[in-house]
Amino acid sequence: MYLTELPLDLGALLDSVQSPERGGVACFLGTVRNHHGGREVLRLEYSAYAPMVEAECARIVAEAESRWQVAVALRHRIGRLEIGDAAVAVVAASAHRDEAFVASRYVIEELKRRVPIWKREVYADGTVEWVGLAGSGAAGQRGSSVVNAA
Amino acid sequence: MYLTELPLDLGALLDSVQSPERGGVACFLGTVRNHHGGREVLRLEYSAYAPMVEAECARIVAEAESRWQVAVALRHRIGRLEIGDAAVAVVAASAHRDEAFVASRYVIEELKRRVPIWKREVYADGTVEWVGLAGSGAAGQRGSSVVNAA
Amino acid sequence: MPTTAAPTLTVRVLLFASYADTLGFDAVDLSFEAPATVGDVLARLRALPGGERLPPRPLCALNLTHVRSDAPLSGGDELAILPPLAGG
Amino acid sequence: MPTTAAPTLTVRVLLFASYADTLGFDAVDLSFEAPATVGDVLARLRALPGGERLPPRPLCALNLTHVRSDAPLSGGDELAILPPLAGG
Repeated sequence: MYLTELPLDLGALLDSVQSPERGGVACFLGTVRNHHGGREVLRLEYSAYAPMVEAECARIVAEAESRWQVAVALRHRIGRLEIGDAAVAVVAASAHRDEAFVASRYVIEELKRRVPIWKREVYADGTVEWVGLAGSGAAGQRGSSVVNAA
Repeated sequence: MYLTELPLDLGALLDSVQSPERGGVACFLGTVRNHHGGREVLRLEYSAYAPMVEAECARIVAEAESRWQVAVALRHRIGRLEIGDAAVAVVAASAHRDEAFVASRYVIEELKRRVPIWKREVYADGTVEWVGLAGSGAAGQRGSSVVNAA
Repeated sequence: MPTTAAPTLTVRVLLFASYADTLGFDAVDLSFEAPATVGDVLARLRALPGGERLPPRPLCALNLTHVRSDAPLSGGDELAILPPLAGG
Repeated sequence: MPTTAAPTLTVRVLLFASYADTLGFDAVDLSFEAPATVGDVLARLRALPGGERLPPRPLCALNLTHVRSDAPLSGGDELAILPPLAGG
């Protein structure tokens, strides 16, 4: 299971991939920032197309583990998150630190590019907005032209 | 203090650099492997030129924090370590995940290249050897030509 | 609502996040004369209220895999129209 | 043990790990006629029992900073001769 509604447990992810043969462990944590596009963020809510998240994350992890000699752990949290909460954690363990670094980077970049997860940011001025990455369609960088919630 | 004789506490290092502005956190853990040069390692002991470790680590962290917009935490353990124990931990937190990755990589590479720490490996066959990196002198990759302990 | 005797296929269409808000629903079954492609679903969605605000080339996933808009459909497929991703 | 009236300087020399084992000590004060360099310390060490096993160009740190063997010495300096590093 790559999705969870519970706080991410980095220690458990580390335990799941560390072994006496793998001396190099690279990790990445993505945490909720308090600002976005110049506006103050109070909290946010992640939602997902859960079955595809599971399928796509499994593909990404399999790609990394076949390209490099690594064991990869990956978890993304959904639901309501507060500032500073970890939304995503990637761990890659390898006998070679170069492979651990490269694989962890690959996994987070591919996750951002391919895994169907969305977030709604709640701003200090009371507005709420869907946030999206550029280049995924004409709706563009921000969902504000599509949705104006309150 | 960059050196410690206590087990490394990744959570404490994360807490020391995370902030609501820094949404991307890259880490690296180096742990004790159970093999080296084809031989089975039982445990090892790290020693250090402690005042220079502190000075050189401070320089490396300052270099990383001036080259990239990151906050860096770094800790190396010395003394007797068992297989699987973490010997070194690097954490780099940034508003930009690219900078977090690059800075954490820089710090671990520079530490290995510049920081005066040594390790003695205890092998399953009862022998003990100083381990060194190649290219630091004619003593070469292994200290075995210099020292044969038991 | 096929109007000919041509064979039809029905697909489950899922909308998420801002697209679900825009069109006012998050799932619908749509039927087409075979053969049909992802692009035919998008054209149908664009004709619905709010559908004109879909981007020209939204991300689409067919049975949990990313596809282009020329991908062919089979009866029983699950087609998801994905707003810009924001995971991580 | 200067043998002339030239000014002398004394430096603290530190050995670590395999080098301390090789030479049998981990610290020594050595005096030299000024001017003197790191290379002069290395030459003196090589003349000691076990010193012939030092590599041609060991890593050296003067007052906690990496230096080359042509770095000049001052009285009271701390010079460390560093075996191949193995941190991380």
